Amino acid sequence: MQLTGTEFTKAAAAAGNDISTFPDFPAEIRAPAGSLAGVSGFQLHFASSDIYTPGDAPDVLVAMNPAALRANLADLIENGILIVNTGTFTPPNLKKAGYDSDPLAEESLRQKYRVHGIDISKLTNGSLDGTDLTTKEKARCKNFFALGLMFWAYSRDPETEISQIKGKFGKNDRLADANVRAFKAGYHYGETAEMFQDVYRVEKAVFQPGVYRNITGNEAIALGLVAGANLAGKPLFYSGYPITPASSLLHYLSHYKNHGVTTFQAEDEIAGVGAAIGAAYGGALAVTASSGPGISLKAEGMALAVMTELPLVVVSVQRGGPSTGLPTKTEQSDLLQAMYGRNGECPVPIIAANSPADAFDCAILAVRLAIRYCTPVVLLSDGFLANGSEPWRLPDVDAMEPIPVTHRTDPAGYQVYARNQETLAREWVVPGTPGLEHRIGGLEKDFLTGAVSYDPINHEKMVHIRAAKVDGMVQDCGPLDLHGEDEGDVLVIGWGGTYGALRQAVIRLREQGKKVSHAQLRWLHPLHPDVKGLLPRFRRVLVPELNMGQLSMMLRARYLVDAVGLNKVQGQPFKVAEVMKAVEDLLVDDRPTSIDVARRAAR
Amino acid sequence: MQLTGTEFTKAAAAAGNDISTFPDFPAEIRAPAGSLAGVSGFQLHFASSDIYTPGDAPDVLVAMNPAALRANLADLIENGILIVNTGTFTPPNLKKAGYDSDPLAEESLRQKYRVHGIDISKLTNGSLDGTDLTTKEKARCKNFFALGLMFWAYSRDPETEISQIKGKFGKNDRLADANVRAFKAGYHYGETAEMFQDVYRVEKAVFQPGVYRNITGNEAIALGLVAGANLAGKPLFYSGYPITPASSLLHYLSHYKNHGVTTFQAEDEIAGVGAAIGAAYGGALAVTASSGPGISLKAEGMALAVMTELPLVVVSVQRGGPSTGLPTKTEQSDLLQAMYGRNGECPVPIIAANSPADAFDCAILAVRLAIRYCTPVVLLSDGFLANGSEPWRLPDVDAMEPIPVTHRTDPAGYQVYARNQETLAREWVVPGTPGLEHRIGGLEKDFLTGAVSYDPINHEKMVHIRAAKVDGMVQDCGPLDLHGEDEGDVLVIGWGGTYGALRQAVIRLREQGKKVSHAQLRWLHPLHPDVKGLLPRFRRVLVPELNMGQLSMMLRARYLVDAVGLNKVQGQPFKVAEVMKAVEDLLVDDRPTSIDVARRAAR
Amino acid sequence: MTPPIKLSKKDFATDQDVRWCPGCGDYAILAAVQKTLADLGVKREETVFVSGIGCSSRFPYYMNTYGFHSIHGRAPAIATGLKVSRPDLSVWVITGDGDGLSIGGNHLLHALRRNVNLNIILFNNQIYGLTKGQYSPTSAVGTKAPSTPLGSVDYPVQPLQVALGAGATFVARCVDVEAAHLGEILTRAQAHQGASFIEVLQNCPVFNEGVWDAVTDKSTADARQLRLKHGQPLLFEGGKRGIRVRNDLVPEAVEVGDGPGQVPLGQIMIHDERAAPAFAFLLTQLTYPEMPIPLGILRAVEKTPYDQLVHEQITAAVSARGKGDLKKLLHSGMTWTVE
Amino acid sequence: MTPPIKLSKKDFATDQDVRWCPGCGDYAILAAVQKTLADLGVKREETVFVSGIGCSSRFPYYMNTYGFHSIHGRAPAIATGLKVSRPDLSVWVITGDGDGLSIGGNHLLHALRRNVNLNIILFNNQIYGLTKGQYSPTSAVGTKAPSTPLGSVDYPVQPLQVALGAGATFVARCVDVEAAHLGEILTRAQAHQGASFIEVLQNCPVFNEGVWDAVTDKSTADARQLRLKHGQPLLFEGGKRGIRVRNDLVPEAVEVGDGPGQVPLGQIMIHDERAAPAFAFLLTQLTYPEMPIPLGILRAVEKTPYDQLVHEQITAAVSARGKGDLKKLLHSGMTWTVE
Ligand SMILES: Cc1ncc(C[n+]2csc(CCOP(=O)(O)OP(=O)(O)O)c2C)c(N)n1
Ligand SMILES: Cc1ncc(C[n+]2csc(CCOP(=O)(O)OP(=O)(O)O)c2C)c(N)n1
Ligand code: SF4
Ligand code: SF4
Ligand SMILES: [Mg+2]
Ligand SMILES: [Mg+2]
Repeated sequence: MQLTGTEFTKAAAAAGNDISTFPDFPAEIRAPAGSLAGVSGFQLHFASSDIYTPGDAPDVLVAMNPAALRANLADLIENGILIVNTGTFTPPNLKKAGYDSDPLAEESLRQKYRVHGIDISKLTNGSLDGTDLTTKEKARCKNFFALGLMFWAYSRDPETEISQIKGKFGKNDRLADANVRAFKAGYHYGETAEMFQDVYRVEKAVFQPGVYRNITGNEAIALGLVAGANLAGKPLFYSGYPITPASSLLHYLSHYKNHGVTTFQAEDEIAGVGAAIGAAYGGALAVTASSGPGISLKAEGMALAVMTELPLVVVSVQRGGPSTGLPTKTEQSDLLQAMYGRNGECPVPIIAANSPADAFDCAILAVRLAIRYCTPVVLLSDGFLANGSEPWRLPDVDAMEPIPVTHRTDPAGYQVYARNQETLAREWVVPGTPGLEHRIGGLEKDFLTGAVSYDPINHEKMVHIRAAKVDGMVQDCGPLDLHGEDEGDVLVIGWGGTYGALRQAVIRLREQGKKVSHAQLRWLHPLHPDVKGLLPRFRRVLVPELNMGQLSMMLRARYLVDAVGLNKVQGQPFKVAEVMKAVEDLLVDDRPTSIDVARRAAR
Repeated sequence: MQLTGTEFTKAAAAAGNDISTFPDFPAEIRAPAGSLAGVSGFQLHFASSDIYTPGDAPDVLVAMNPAALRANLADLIENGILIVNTGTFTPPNLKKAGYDSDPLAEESLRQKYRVHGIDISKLTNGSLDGTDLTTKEKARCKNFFALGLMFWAYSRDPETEISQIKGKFGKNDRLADANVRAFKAGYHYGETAEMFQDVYRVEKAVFQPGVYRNITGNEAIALGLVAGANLAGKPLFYSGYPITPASSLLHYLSHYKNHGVTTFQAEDEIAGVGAAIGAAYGGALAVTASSGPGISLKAEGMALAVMTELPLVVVSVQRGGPSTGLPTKTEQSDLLQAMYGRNGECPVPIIAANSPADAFDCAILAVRLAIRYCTPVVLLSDGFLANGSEPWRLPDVDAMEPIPVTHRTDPAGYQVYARNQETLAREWVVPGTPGLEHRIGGLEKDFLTGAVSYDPINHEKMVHIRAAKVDGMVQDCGPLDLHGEDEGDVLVIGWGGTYGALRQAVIRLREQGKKVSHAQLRWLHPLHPDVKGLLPRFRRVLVPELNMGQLSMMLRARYLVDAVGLNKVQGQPFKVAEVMKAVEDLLVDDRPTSIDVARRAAR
Repeated sequence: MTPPIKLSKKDFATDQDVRWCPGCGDYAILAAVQKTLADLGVKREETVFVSGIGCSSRFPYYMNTYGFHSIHGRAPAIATGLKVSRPDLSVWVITGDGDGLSIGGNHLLHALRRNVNLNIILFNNQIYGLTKGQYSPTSAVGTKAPSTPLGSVDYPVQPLQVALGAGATFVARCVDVEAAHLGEILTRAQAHQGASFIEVLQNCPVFNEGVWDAVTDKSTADARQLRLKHGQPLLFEGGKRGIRVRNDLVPEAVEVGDGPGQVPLGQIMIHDERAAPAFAFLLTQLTYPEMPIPLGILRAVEKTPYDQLVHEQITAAVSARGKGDLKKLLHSGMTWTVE
Repeated sequence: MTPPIKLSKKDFATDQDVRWCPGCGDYAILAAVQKTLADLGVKREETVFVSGIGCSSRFPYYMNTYGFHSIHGRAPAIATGLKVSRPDLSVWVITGDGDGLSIGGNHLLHALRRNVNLNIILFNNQIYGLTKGQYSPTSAVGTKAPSTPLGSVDYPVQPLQVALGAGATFVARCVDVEAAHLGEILTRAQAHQGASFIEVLQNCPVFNEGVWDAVTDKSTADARQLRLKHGQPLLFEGGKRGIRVRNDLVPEAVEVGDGPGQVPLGQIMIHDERAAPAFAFLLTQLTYPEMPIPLGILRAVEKTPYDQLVHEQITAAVSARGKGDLKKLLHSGMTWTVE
């Protein structure tokens, strides 16, 4: 289904719709087709108004087999359209999906949804009669049949897709031809059978003028890193060890060798951060990335970068935890690991991307901070952003602010840990510079000479300096992303990939006249300086997070604000309705101190 | 000096004094003698009243060379006794210590302290005339000369020490003889020269009746683990990788093989926790320990133990950080690493020992919790406790409460993740049990069967269960260690090795009539349930920590209490006076929200 | 006591759906292991499979024994702790070329050098299967993979050389689909006291289809595989060719016979599992296409396993000092009494 | 341009007090490295020493070059990143038997197999010096140390075997106090393009005094050391004895000569640095007391270093596709315009 979804997304984008996708694929490479574990979903939301999430409950569900039906049916809105590939509803498949009897036979299903049973398998096969395809190859075409069906349903132009398919399969035009046939068959089937009562037509959303492309979070980070390196005039050195959902960063970047990008597939995450530190010491723009347990393994190396004060970008693409957890699911549960997951007082700046396109800007910001403050920086993303996509207005490359880099070359008076007074950054002196030979390492440093020091007062001073350096970055925070008034009944405050759901929920609530505002934090450490003043100006503060309350804890500790968490830990993004409901509860009831999506979902 | 200090400690103990020691040794194995880095100090506090810390500013300082003088002089109380080995105050040594001129020649020194210059080197040498010792061997005896001097000064019985020395050096009676000679020479020198104006005599402190021995924190943990294993009827499997200051746990335990203890020196910390997990799965009482960066490396393994819900004790003996930091110095800066240093929502119970002797009880408690709740448990200690010692009243082994262990053997109805309703522990089924074969791992588990599950609601349920299991341990917390009334002006609340300084400061303040109480938390996660009610009953809450405010953050976040931190990050324990001063400031001034020992110390 | 019921291969299968891709070499290995354990009559409850992370590492879910699907690369460490604390169990480690040689190389090295009594099977498909096909430390130079669109430039390691470098006492190589041969080797590994290391050449039809075909293809196997048999000359192609080692230790593939240009059988190297490790190392140098590749047991020597030594030491300590008494232990050192 | 001033050994020393214990073998190694670099006329600013943690890893503080005293076991990884991003620098790795073979074994393995152009010196004192004397992965069985009061039971690894197992292209062994020989090997290592691995037998007088005496003692060195010289027969004891390799690949120490019971020189194995690795592996099997131990370069073969291949690939990509243009990159894929 991934392919189908991607194709549809492109088509929607081309039609000028605002799009937002959220592929939800299983952990197994190829779980047995038809089993519950093998269900591969692709949720796509498109509309003519600005949209921020891949859509809550879908309006249409295409279930290619019983397992897909079972896994996703609960999400479909009441009275929604349910398209089912009846050709797969065989007794063995039903059993694999855990059905005792055929759910399609149940009256209740038809009462609740507008069910369309279609033997897509057979129809697809039929469409390919006379070709020399094997049975397997034929079977693979059925997703294109489904895609065709949806194209018809949503009044999309089939021709764009047909040329896309041809482009995609390239030289292998046997397959291109087959898929086009299947696609057309699906499209025509919809048309001919007049299956759907309402045919959706999504009007162009209002967009800022410009050139757009569709982009996923990981693509955006990869491009942002290249751009950052470019702005700094530095070669990019990226080292990482494959791990879902961070791997594709390495994949994308490995294609950019002609941009002076070096990618290093390390033997593990420890070597990944180690090699990046070595490259940073050598003067490259060094980046490493991972997810969950991989970030845990980088802790010791990150601490070394803190102590040696070297520029380094660490991208943490969060996934469901703890332990190996749910590798392919999204979660925001590694914020505190980024804050505190190292020994000693070991502060690093932390910023978080809030949408796939925003990830591009955040990557550049991370590069800028790393270089300007000579420090490791954590950039948080998550599985939802990494694989989800949205239209991205291409920035004007020439207008981008350069990232100044200076490498001292003057030996006179050089002190290894002397600092820039504005940023508290030490100087980035690179090997190869005559007369500036020096030694650094992980033992505590003299605040000036950088020599090893066990002096008690010096140690405390250094602990304070390292903290002050991060705290001082508030000067770079820029304006806070606040939607709505700076006072009111409820402030919804979030961070990272929940942006879309939160913003949309607040927009809708405000349309209903509710005094609700929304701030989405890009800066987690240091926290944006405006947050402090903002919090007390609302009667209640709601902190929706895909964790058990991590930002919430930071806000409560720091500002002693009785923030209420809306916490969902299901490996899934928020639905707009969930957020709206929580705000509404808070508007009428002052009591709750934490709201639990699970309780409702489990009802 | 370490040897001298140890011997003196023993003697004080034998004389019935309450003792508390804090060896402060350099990171280098053998830093060049005479250099600042090579200063080896040993601070010893003894008194006839209950004491809790190794003493703030010492009354007497014995400086064996210029570097020792320079490093420690600032600590000596005004008008204190300063004994200096003048034989080492040579120009090269002065230069090594960074002195431009001889400090002993300065009048100011003599005005401030009662200075006793003694050529201990020469005197020691002299005492050994006629022996066949090499010059090096002779030089080594000078510490015993100093010890003899102090024995005289504090009216200690020299005979106990003489027999100790003989016992210590055993067969090598050439050296025993030499050291006894030097010791006696020192003792006699003090006596003959009548050097000291006041001769201290410390009376027996009031102790609970019982048999006592002197114990360091690491010894106590080692013994506590053996006791815990014993109470559980389990073999102890300890695996670790050497690291200061945790290494001696491995050393001690490796001597207890005949107690059924297996020690495994792993290839690194990751293998250390890995092997422990394997042993836990096999049914052993599994323990691993490390410090700072070594604990970072164990994060992924600990998370696996959380997910697989296996009993495991992880001892974190904190040291100065971040990174390699100050390996031989003490700090409390790894609390938040223990809380949050793993990916995902990954809660583990955390307890902290507050004195060397208390570490014994805590080790048993850690074992008890690990087994009762089938969970990894973190036991926090620190360098101060690890190497410091105090008299320990030996517990009555027969009266200790056994730790019940059940391994299910009945296959009927077995569900791998079914839970005990009281503790939420799953059953600890060990390989070798017929009919109960099952598979576990790091992917999210079905809440009942333990099979891999990507189900959203199940995931959230499991996240909640794991949290609830830890929170539920409040039932095991026992009474809170509160000194003073449960309301008043200032509550001093601390955790871990600061216990002595905090308790003594509060005792003294209360003697002055101040309305101050002190609670020392053994339970950090979950927090003791009484804390919630206690906090609002004080006008101010002071949280002294050897970090930048880690418990403080937890208390503020959880209870929205405006707790003030007293933060010292100098690799050194609190001095009683520092704590008293902070409380006094708070009593008169309501404003400060954090107090900084450094600012004062740097004055 | 009722006599133990002889278990069948099926008794070693679990009720879990096997989730590997259709055609994956892992299926054959699973079947061979299940069959061998049944044939050997081992007890399910005394058998534990410990794995890391990877497609191959899903193995324990499909074995109806005790099983631990742990974290990436750490299985040898976990298995060491288990075996040392429970020497009565039969402990197997399942790992991949990524799990065992990339992130987990160090633990593998140490389990082998300590000679812990484990049976370690490394599924070598020269690729990271689970994470969708990146090249691995065993991938050939030039491997085009998602992270190396222009081809990899890292030189690969040979798993068997790593094992020999670590001082492994049992080192073998098999092919996924040769069930009978695999069964033989597994049987020997299970009997071996100490760490047994088996590299299985495994096909990943999805990301590395046919990477071993050149040597595993049945039609050419005869010429490209060297079946190792202890005490027998190194012969292949039905005995027509063999391996001779030159004086400078360079192995040559030669025609065997007494004719012109042929080498008499007497000059063909005799395989010796118990030889010093340089011999086995020399065998690992035989690589396709220049040479037939050796399959079977390269090395098998006796050396008391680590877990046994640990327990002997504990037993000796107990008999020397008596079984530890907690009260005595606490009271040791200098004590004093307060009344 | 002023002609470069020739630096002396002293120019490579820093102003830091050297903090090793009196008598530590590390002093001699430091002196030899300083002298060699001076002799080679390398530039201080183009030289970087990267180390892990341990007594030996303090080394960079005493070298007046660029230096990085990193974290335990990770120096090879850090050095790899540095060298790959800065091939113009001469990068040295200093590690110990604990740092390099215990916690850092995997990174060492991968730096060697990738053949990164680093010079790696492993100080082997068979002990963890810095943490006060625990046994290490190279300690002999039975080592009594703080963590093994009854003696260790772990079998040691041989650093050179690990290196060969990883496919190292330059493998050598020296003794701390033999400055001239050490200098020669360091010079060769510096010239070698690729990863050079040198094990230095180092004495730790505090925790493992005399552990190498049996082979390093000057008075018996002749009989117990085998000096390797490329192209020369493996002779020792002033040429009176030599190493012959039997047909079954077992090396024997024999009397050389034409008399009775003696073996003619022609049968003595000729040392070949460029031989296949099994030859070097065979040399590592020569261990005291049965055999003299080999010192010098066991293996030195040419293989393009990893860092060079990485840059060749980048250069090729640039010439194939043109130097990357950021604007074009951002605009690639399907774009559309909103007016
Ligand atoms: C700490 C950590 N890093 C990375 C990963 C991602 N990961 C899982 S399996 C794997 C590689 C598996 O390769 P291999 O061992 O060869 O197994 P295969 O799938 O080929 O059988 C990687 C990189 C992980 N799960 N955990
Ligand atoms: C992560 C981590 N684990 C453990 C340590 C403690 N440690 C420092 S050096 C060392 C061993 C050093 O041994 P070796 O490499 O042989 O060096 P030597 O001191 O003998 O020269 C250990 C265990 C550490 N610093 N960091
Ligand atoms: S990806 Fe490859 S190794 Fe993994 S299950 Fe599929 S075929 Fe097997
Ligand atoms: S402990 Fe040993 S290795 Fe370390 S400095 Fe001292 S003598 Fe050298
Ligand atoms: Mg693989
Ligand atoms: Mg060592």
